[in-house]
Amino acid sequence: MTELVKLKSISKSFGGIHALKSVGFDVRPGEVHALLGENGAGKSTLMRVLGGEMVPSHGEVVIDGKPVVFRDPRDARALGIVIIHQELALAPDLTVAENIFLGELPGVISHASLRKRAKDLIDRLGFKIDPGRIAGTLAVAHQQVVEIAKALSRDIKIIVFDEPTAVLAAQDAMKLHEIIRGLRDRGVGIVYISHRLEEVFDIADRMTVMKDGQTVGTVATSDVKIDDIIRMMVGRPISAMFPERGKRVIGQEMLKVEHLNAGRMVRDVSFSVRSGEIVGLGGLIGSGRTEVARVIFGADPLESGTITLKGKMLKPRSPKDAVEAGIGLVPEDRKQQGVILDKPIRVNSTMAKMSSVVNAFGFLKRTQERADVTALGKSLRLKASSVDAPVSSLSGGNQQKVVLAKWFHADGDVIILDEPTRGVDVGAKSEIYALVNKLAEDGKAVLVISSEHQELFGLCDRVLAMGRGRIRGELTPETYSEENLLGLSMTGGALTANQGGQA
Amino acid sequence: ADCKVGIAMYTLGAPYFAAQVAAAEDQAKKAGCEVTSADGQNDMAKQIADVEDMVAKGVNLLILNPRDPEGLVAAADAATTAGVKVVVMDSSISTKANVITQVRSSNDQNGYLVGQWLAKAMQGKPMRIILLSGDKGNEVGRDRRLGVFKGLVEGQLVNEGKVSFEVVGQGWGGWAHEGGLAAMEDLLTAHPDANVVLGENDSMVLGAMKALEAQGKTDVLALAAADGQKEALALIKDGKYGATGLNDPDLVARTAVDIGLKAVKGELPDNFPKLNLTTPDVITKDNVDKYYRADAVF
Amino acid sequence: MQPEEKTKVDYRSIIQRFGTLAIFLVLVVVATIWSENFLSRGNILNVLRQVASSAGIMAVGMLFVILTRGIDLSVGSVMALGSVLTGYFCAISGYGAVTTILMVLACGALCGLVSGGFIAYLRLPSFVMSLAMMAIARGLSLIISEGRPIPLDEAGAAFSRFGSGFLFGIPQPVLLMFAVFIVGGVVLNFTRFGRIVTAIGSNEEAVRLSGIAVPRYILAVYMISGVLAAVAGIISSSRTGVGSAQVGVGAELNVIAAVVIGGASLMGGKGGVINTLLGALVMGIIANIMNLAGVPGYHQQVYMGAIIVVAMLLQYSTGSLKR
Amino acid sequence: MQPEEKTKVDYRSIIQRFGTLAIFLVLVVVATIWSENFLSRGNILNVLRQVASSAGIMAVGMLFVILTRGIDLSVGSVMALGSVLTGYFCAISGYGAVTTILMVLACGALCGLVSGGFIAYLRLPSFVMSLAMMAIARGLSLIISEGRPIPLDEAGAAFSRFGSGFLFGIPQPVLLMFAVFIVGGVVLNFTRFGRIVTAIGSNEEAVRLSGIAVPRYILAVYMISGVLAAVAGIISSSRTGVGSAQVGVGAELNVIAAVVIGGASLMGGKGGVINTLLGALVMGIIANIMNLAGVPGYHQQVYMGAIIVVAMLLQYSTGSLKR
Ligand SMILES: Nc1ncnc2c1ncn2[C@@H]1O[C@H](COP(=O)(O)OP(=O)(O)OP(=O)(O)O)[C@@H](O)[C@H]1O
Ligand SMILES: Nc1ncnc2c1ncn2[C@@H]1O[C@H](COP(=O)(O)OP(=O)(O)OP(=O)(O)O)[C@@H](O)[C@H]1O
Ligand SMILES: [Mg+2]
Ligand SMILES: [Mg+2]
Repeated sequence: MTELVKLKSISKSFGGIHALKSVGFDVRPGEVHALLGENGAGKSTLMRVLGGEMVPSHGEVVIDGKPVVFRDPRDARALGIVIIHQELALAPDLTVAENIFLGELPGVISHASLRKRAKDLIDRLGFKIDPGRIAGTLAVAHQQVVEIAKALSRDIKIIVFDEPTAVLAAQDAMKLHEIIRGLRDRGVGIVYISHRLEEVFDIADRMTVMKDGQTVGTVATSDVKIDDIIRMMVGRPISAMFPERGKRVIGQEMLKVEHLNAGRMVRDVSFSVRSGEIVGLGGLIGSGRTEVARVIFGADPLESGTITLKGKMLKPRSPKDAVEAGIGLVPEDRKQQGVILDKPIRVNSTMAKMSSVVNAFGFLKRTQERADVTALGKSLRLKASSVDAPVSSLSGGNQQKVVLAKWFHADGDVIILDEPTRGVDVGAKSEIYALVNKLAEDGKAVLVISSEHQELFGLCDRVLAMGRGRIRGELTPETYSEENLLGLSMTGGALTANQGGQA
Repeated sequence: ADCKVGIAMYTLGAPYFAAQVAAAEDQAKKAGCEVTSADGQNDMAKQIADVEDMVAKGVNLLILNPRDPEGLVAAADAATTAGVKVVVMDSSISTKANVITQVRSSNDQNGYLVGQWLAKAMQGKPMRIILLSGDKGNEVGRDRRLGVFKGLVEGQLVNEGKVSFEVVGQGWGGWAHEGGLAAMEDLLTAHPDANVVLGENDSMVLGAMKALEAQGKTDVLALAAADGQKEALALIKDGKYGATGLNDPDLVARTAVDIGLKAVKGELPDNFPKLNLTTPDVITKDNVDKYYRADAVF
Repeated sequence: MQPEEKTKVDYRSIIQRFGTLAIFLVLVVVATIWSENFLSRGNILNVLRQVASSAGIMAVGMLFVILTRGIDLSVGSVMALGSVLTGYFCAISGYGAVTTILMVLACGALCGLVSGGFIAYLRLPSFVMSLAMMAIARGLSLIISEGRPIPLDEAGAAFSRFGSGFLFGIPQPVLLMFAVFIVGGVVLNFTRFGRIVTAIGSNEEAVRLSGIAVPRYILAVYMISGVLAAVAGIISSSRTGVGSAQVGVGAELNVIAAVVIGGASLMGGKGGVINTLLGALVMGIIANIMNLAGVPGYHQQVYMGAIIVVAMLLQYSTGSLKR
Repeated sequence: MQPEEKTKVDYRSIIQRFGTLAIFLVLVVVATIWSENFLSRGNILNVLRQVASSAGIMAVGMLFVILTRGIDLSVGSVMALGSVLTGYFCAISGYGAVTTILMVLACGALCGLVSGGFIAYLRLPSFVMSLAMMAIARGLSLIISEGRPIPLDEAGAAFSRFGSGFLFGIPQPVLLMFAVFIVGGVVLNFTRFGRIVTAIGSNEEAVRLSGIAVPRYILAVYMISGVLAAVAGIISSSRTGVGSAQVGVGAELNVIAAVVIGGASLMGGKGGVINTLLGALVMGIIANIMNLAGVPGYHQQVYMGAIIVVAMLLQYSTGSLKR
């Protein structure tokens, strides 16, 4: 069988870093080839080479048996190679339709026909998104759908999905997989990158595992199990994905919110979190979970309702008030809201509590800061060259750990984590779970928002189901299941039935 | 008030113009008129707009100090067509413009007198002149410096029978102290042997004198082609400043307003001259007392 | 769900449009109350002509540049160069009106080509590059004109008619300005070029990854800005009858202010033609009403600054503005 | 592990520093060849003094503003206001030198408070807000001075000594400039304030979500810029012996150019004090060498523009510049 693409001993270095070391990779027509590996293993970089976005230092790209040299993305595109990027690459000020057809806009545009074509395309994908809407106002998940539609708008021979499901909820991911299977059946070569190993096993025909810029091996899906793959990725088996729940002591009520209202997405929300407890907030995308977190944190204005922190009323007008009262928020959008990419780890880690690293005159105590952050980094098992390295030089999982480090350093009583493992590799994931658990063990109240329901079930003492801005029910470990959670969040009515059934 | 006077200055960015507009306003108010003034901010388009706005406002008399002799012709003509009496003061306008008259001191003739004075003052000495110009492409500045050089050439020919001077460098001071100072510092470094600093107005020379003071130079003759600013006159009195041309903004402004108001009332004779020059003079230590007023605004 | 979302989007964009419009309307009302002459036909044409021959036409070019996240500080100087060259080609070289216009436009495009080339291909920051072009173009216009205005005289009769002539009772420069705005609006909203320009300011990397040659578009917007600055120069010389190196001093700030008052973001990707026109008119009205109301010269700038602040607050309060 | 990465980071930042330094050194060499007077002690002090009393000191304030992703166009006007008020308070109101200085600085801070307040709390775009402040401050200085320079006379003897006086053989304004740069550098690199200011320009939202009251810091940088502009005004009036509303016209563009030539990014978060000083010196040397070499007036601007382009290319070619 002839390969559609053959990448031969590709090497790529950035300054001193060798991101790719003589990597070989191939894709056949009509197959889904998964590319796996820890954060920073070089997956995206390899695909950038394939897409003509980067020129490799060494190596050869062979398409249909012919060696090619790409000078820019256009050359790759001309050969039918399309990449859906991990980082969303939309123009936020343009409409959905314009974004989808950006690379092939006609000289003179008829918006009506453009929108119609876009609508057809999106409909075919099974989503409902107004093609005239400004892309920047869409929820991330829908932006991802637009990216996919954009890729599918062209003739494709090879398509790369770089972590397409990181921001999608379970059903949307299923829809995407249907689309991928359709493409595969048409003979398209597909590269699929994901950190969600279950779904990879579901869809991939072959898998290639990368580590530290090299390939560890390529295997057929039928020949391996998840544990084998994890071992190939991490270099050691992971004993348990989730920490034991038992060691935590649940204490008094730390955070209590009653009848919160804010905008359309927070309607009459009440719940509480106790010391040592991990509470999950689940539901469909767009159900308003992020908004609840932001209101409690003072990032968005509160319309009505009360927030009580350790028995004291809190009316946060800005995140400053919340942080001073002892609340921390790990936001869902790491790059835009969580880290300052071009600043060192050290600076990012102490941002939320600078008082501990400055003297009475506002001068920084750098030596102490460096020591503190280095120690903190060690305890979080942060993989970084030094605490002075900019966050941008870290892998996704380690960037997330920097955000966690910030709130560990701030040492508040209540920590809210919004999608804490988005785009994080399995190894780092289990480490982050352990860290979240450690927070609770230290007596903090933890609220976790996640679209990965297994994560909520594995981590939380109880899970609140949200739908359309309301809390629609609560699950306990005995009632944990995908169906129960979805049922609750879509129709609050399912609550009694399910609970009744389980009790 | 039964008369509305508009004063369109091309700039208020120098004390000279501040004094001029103040005098014009004062003169018009004394005559019982309502006065509007506008600052063209050195921008021809802005000044044309100012003129148009004043016509729209319905002024009877427009006192215009034009940014450009040609560029304001259309605007002035349009105003005249709309029934406004237009008097051009201070800066010149093309003779084809349809205006009542132009009132100004003669930059050329003032400069000429200053040049002749300079020829005499430096007689027998080699002259290395640092020239401080206002801003690039300014007609007034050109008239002034060329006037001085004309007078200088003529003076040297009469006194010595030959012409010998050197302009070692030209700096641009933007008509103001600060600019004169910075330009002088650079030029003095390049030409430490310069012995004359000639400015196109007094402010720049006053600034330049700070540079001389700072370097402890006392052997450089400072003089300006025009203005007669109070501070300069005080220095002339003390013998620290050579000479300057008489360009009394007060006199020019009041004359222009008077003529204009007469025109509004229809009292102007038909053959009134199209150009009214105030008498030129060079202000030196000999005659400074005649011009120096401690309470002058300028 | 879709119709619901649809209305939401349109509502936002109406609010956005409303911002600059609100400023504009409030200003018109204030001006009318302040001076009875303001709403006279003559004065309205005055304001329009003033805007057309100062910030108006150049604002369209600046909008394109700002949409790509750039800035063009050279417009005032290129306008002066355009004015001088109009005088030079027609009065000194003796070319006809059409040849002169084409050559001046070409020179404007050339200025844009140079600054745009460095910005697009060598990735120099637009602020400094256009600042350099600002100095160069002003210097060239001074050198060419030898610092003196070049009268168009008879050679330029055709020009003068254009500058101060009327068509359908509207001054010709005003008609030209409207034409430029209409063309600009069509290009921006209904052509590939316009959408890509907006997309570049919004997310340059996304555009590049869509297989589009970004530098060409960046180059093009600076050329457009250069050409429109040259147009402003031609209008200026036809209004005044001289080619002068003194026009357009400080114009860049006014032009940028018009675009920003029109709600465009200096961070790129946001801004529209209609609002830009309104922004330019707002700047024009502010200057006009001060003269009508007889605000004394020195006070005008203070009023002007204060009015700009109030105008921006108005726009801000309608929620349309993002910093 | 640590040392290896350490060198990598430092290497990059050395390259970055090297960009502006390279421009500076090349320019010095060119200037020395072009005019034998350039490297004379007197001329070097000249250049330093000119830089100190024009773009130099203000560039530090502008750097702070630009680090937060803002811009301050009002510096030239606030400088003029500072100059006028120095004359007014000391010559007309008759306050002593110290009182005068304190009051002028307070007025500079007030200007910054107003523009910074609107920018930080009401989120007006800094470009337009500071443009408005530019008009207001210029207007106020014209009104206060009635358009005339206010001579400091005897009242200002203390000032004059400062402006043109020497300490350890170095002009006092130059010493002051160095002091401002040193303090600025310390604040930027070694204090909480400096760190947060830099972080805001990199990612304002992340800083806000770390529980930091961002608007206060934004307000503060405009106040710093206002105070330093007032300092420049005081220096100007002490040098020239008059308080004048004419100083600092167009200074904003030079100041911004100095900061950008110093490698700072108008997109915020990037820039340092030493490079800013070098940037200001580059601008000063360019102006100085033209006068020394006797470049004819009209050609100066063309040369200046060309030199700026070459300088930026130099910086670009060392790879330090990101658009
Ligand atoms: N433009 C760049 N400049 C410098 N280093 C880079 C650049 N792009 C990638 N790298 C580095 O190359 C390595 C591989 O990165 P890459 O993004 O390919 O990893 P990945 O396998 O896609 O990880 P993830 O699962 O987190 O997406 C990392 O160490 C990364 O920091
Ligand atoms: N910038 C925005 N402008 C307009 N609407 C938005 C914006 N961001 C989000 N929304 C809308 O707000 C709603 C809720 O947002 P969001 O998706 O963050 O909720 P969520 O429950 O936290 O879901 P998730 O975190 O899984 O994305 C959605 O309907 C979304 O379309
Ligand atoms: Mg990746
Ligand atoms: Mg969310």
